[in-house]
Amino acid sequence: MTAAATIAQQRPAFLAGLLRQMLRIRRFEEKAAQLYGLRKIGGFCHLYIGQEAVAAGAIAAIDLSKDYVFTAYRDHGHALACGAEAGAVMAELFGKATGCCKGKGGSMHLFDVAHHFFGGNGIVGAHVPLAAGAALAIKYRRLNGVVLCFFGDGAIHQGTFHETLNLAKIWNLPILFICENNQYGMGTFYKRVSAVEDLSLLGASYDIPGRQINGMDVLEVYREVASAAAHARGNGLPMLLEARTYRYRGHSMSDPARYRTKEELETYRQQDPILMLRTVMEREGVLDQRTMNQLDEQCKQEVERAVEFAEKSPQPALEQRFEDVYA
Amino acid sequence: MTAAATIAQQRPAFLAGLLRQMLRIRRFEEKAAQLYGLRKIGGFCHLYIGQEAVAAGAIAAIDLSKDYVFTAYRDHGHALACGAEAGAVMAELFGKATGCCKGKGGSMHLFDVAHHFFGGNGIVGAHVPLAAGAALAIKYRRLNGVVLCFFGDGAIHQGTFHETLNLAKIWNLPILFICENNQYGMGTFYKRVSAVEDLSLLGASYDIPGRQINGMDVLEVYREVASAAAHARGNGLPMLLEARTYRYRGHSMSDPARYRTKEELETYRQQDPILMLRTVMEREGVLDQRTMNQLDEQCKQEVERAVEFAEKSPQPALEQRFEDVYA
Amino acid sequence: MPVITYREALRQAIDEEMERDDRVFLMGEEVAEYEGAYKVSQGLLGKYGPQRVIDTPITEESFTGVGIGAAMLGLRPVVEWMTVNFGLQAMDQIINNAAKLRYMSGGQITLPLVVRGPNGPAEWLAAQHSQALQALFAHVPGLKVVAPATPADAKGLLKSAIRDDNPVIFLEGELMYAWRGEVPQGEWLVPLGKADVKRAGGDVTIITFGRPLRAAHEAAEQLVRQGVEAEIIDLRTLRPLDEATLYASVARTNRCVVVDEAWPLASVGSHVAWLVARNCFDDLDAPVELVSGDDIPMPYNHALELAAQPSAQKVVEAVKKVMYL
Amino acid sequence: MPVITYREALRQAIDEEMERDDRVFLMGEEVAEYEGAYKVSQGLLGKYGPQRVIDTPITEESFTGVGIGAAMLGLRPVVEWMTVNFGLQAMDQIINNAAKLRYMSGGQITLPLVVRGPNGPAEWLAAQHSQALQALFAHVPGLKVVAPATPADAKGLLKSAIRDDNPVIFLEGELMYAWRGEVPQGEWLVPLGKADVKRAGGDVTIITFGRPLRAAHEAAEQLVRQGVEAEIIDLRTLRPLDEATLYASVARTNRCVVVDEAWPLASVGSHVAWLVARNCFDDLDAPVELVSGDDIPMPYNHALELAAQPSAQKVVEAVKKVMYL
Ligand SMILES: Cc1ncc(C[n+]2csc(CCOP(=O)(O)OP(=O)(O)O)c2C)c(N)n1
Ligand SMILES: Cc1ncc(C[n+]2csc(CCOP(=O)(O)OP(=O)(O)O)c2C)c(N)n1
Ligand SMILES: [Mg+2]
Ligand SMILES: [Mg+2]
Repeated sequence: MTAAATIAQQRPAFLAGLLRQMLRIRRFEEKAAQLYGLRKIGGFCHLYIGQEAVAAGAIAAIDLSKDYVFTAYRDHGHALACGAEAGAVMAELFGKATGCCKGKGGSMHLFDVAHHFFGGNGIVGAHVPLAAGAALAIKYRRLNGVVLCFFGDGAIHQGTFHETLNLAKIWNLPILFICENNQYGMGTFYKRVSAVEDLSLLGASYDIPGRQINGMDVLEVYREVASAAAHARGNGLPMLLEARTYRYRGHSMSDPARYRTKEELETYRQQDPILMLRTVMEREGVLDQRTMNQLDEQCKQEVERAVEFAEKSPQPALEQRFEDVYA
Repeated sequence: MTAAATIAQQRPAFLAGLLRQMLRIRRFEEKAAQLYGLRKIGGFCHLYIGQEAVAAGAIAAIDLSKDYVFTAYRDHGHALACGAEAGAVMAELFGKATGCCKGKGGSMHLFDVAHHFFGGNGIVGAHVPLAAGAALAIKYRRLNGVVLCFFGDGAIHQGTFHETLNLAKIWNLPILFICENNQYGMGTFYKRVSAVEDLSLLGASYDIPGRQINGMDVLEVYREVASAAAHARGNGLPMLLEARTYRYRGHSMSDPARYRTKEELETYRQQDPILMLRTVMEREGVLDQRTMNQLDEQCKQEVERAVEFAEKSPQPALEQRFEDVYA
Repeated sequence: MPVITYREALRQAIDEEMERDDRVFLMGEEVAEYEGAYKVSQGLLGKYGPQRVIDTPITEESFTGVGIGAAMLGLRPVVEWMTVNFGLQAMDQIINNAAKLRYMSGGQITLPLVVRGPNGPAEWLAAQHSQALQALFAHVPGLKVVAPATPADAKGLLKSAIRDDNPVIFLEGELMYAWRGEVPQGEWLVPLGKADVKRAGGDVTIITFGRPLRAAHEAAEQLVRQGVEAEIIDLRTLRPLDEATLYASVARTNRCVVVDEAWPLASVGSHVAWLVARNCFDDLDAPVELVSGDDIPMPYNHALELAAQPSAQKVVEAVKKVMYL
Repeated sequence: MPVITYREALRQAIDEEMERDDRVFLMGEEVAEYEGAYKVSQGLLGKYGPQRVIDTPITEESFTGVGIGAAMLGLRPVVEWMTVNFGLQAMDQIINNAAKLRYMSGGQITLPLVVRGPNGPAEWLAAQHSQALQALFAHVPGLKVVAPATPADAKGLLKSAIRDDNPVIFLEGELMYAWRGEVPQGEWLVPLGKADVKRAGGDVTIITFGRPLRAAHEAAEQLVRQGVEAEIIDLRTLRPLDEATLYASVARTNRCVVVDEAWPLASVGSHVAWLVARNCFDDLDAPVELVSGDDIPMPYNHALELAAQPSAQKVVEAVKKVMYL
């Protein structure tokens, strides 16, 4: 069989995998919103609905046996895409002892070190240098890995972005900076706080190539990240990708999102990442309604099981709060 | 008389003024070095020798009745060019009560608020947002002034640079960012720590035009700053100028500067800013050896008087250390 | 007197001072169009326009520095940190610039600046968003540090802070914004640097500030049932400290408990505890006790985070200890 | 035993640990080609090459974060801050990341990181360059904080810090780098978290750490002439504090003076003073005195800056006070 034929044969499974990942995240987030309403989850809870193609496409394009992922507080999707158990993530949102961080980290601070998911960070811009440090470690140990560093359109103005991109370039670090431009940093439309509209330009000061990509199109995200990762891996050529995307919900559960119109939201819903991939798959004849329903049902069931696990899990004992401060 | 004729008539005095300013700074710094050797001055003492054209040319191009100057710790030249009394600056270096900061600020933290010289700052990059704040105040009060913010090639990688340039652009602040690229940040050749060689490119991320200018040529500095200031004033169009220059001495008095060759230093001495202006003036027939000697003598005498003033001035009383903490 | 929230009291203070003095302006993330992450600035953009109510990008280090620079030229900025946790990105600006510029310039520079925002734990926010960071600011000469615990103090102290010619770090509390209380209308100034006796009592002095004032009051009520009358002193200003009020009280009660929700080591709480121990040495019948936050990052789990904070019960226990009950 | 400088002792520690464990590397401004602003890293680039001795641009916030990130993946970075004053730009990385990542991840992450550099006043450097900032770090759970006062401790503690699996803030002193003392060759470990009795005496306990240890020794010598034998305890580690050693001493001497060159309010010094006051309440014959730095930004003038710092004379006076002499 030719290589092309092999790829063609593998393509249906590959597409189904992406679809499943996005559906899984979507259903997880919808359930989290519900449970937040029921006060099972508290604090800030930043949903990823609408942006699923970015985490799903990008993380599918790397090899987590040697690669690493860092992101900010809107992190449920990235954790799941890295392979975190839905149950462990849901239990974490509940603050349970069985949560992936024993109920100590919560929604904004998910970690799954076994799957090379290194957070989850509540401080805007603060994880960007951490990701570069991971890339430095990879290079130091000659491990041939690459680091994906996700952050928002709001984070790009932080000093850490500037400092870290310069470091990444002068040290030739294997890292991809992926700006998830979902148009808003909290209530702020990104153009209001940026001197330039095309955020991918912000690599130029560091001689780091920048590309705008369609963050609603999981296949484009996959392709672009795969190619950039191949470039960065080994060669230590960092890159800046601006994934244009949108969050359907408010910034966090408490934000009514009055700063945007229904029409704007509707426009993006028309390009829904799940819908887009579904259309491609139907066109290619590798998805029918029944399979779609099955897939969706599986995801819903996975999330249901996760909720059940979280519900039934014990609270951490009060004395456990004194653990994990020091090694 | 035509405008052109007026300018032609004023030119000799104008050129002599620039020459005098540079000579004054040069002689002041040479004396400071001597006095440091005699332990009259202590701590860090960063000399401006070689860079005089930048402060002298730039500050001559603005109007300090409404404009403002901020710089870092290599600040003697800027303070003098803004009109600070040589005696008050020297006394400050001595730590005397008559110093421009009552002996509390010292070499790195000169201030002369009456002359709109707002420091002097010992923390690399930390004054950049302060300067933008001053520009905001000018705009807020509709005062039609402009702010010059000087900083080094080492400072340009700091996060504050990135954050502040973005702010300056989105708020249309009347500010010029002047990077004095003297090739080294302490012992570090600037190309070793910068992803790009042309630092004026670093304005592009903020849609701020950047220009490289010859920082050894006081007339070029004057012209460029005058034109950029006219642009920034009122219109609130910030600009980034990279003034290519060189420091003849080590980073501070304790640095033997082994990281560079004698040949490199010699190359720059050939383009000495004082020498360059002298050559222009001689070519235009507005300076002869005798006038030059006179000018130099005047500057030396001014510096001598400054030293005498500093020597004779009293130490601050010990209890004065408790003053000026709060207003 | 009208009963309003702590949030409204702050808003009144800013509004009145902006009305009174056009050098006063407000700057921070989401303060204008979004009307404040915690709605302190609601209505201000509409009233004063975008020149005086300024949205910033997420750049704490620089917009704090911009506030300092604007104050150097005589404006009177009120800089909002969405929470004080994020202000850690601006520590260099606060400690190396705001606290030092007047001194280093030999008094040439005056910095009429207020930096304010919610400090201390909220709920379910975990370690990075639930820190009571007052010690980091109170440690530093050149700053003033204020932490009001009631709506009336919030208004009166914020107005004084805005009129003060020094950099003032003004610490609010996310969980306090909805607290209600009587607040005088119009001109109402509470001086900086003055502690306040919030409850009179002769048996023990409880010294606190900020949100734990509630726990102290609850504790005092519980203690009444056991025949103990607690005096509660609210420091209100952490720098400069009003020491005289503390000593006068302890000289009468001979017992003292300090409550500070921060981590204990090198805290305002332990400092005040030492001050009392030293200056009331002959008056004290028991060691000064400190009720602090647990010496751990804040856990996310709600039960754990509550357990990690001062509570009425912990205050009662500490009082019993100093009373040998 | 060889007599070497504090600087050489630090260098030995780094060198030996780099030799022993290839996960250890050094990173900071001017550490490689310039061989260190204070020459601590002299010779290391030549020996280990640019992959393990890494020069950085002037970007404290990010290269500190890079160190944290590298430690997350199991390297053991030694990050140098040219001085701790500049580390204020990295406070967010230290407090929100280094101190919290292990806890927030429920113990998944281990951070074997050392951040080191000179802390405290040097000479003629004025307010921004002359700060003793230990309190800002010691306040924060999740960090360890070390401040050696002798060459032997410098080496032994730095080796232990590098081997420790937690983020350690390691505070040196510009004016101490040239201090000389006996230092064991090769394997020499001083455990973190253990105070050290640097001088035995039965009349008064002087507790200090870092550079003021010298003033304490001088004071002790002066006091001998007046018949007073001072015990000097060097804390060495500020977090976690070795309280037991302090209490055991004060139980014998019944008097205590704490010396800390930082500003007094919310300092390690006043915290330790309160701890002793509380836990030795029945033993103490006098209030615990604190000799601190003046509560002001550091002035440039040399006479003024000396006056603003703890001195042997100030320590003697404080001892006389607690002895009612
Ligand atoms: C340093 C800092 N400042 C402010 C905040 C509060 N905050 C949390 S999220 C956010 C907006 C970030 O927007 P963006 O980077 O676009 O990410 P998105 O929420 O769109 O995913 C802000 C201001 C914070 N967490 N950290
Ligand atoms: C934040 C910070 N980090 C480090 C230093 C130490 N330091 C002082 S000057 C300097 C080099 C700055 O170089 P550059 O900006 O090029 O200015 P130049 O000295 O050449 O005028 C360094 C690293 C400092 N003062 N502040
Ligand atoms: Mg966004
Ligand atoms: Mg330079």
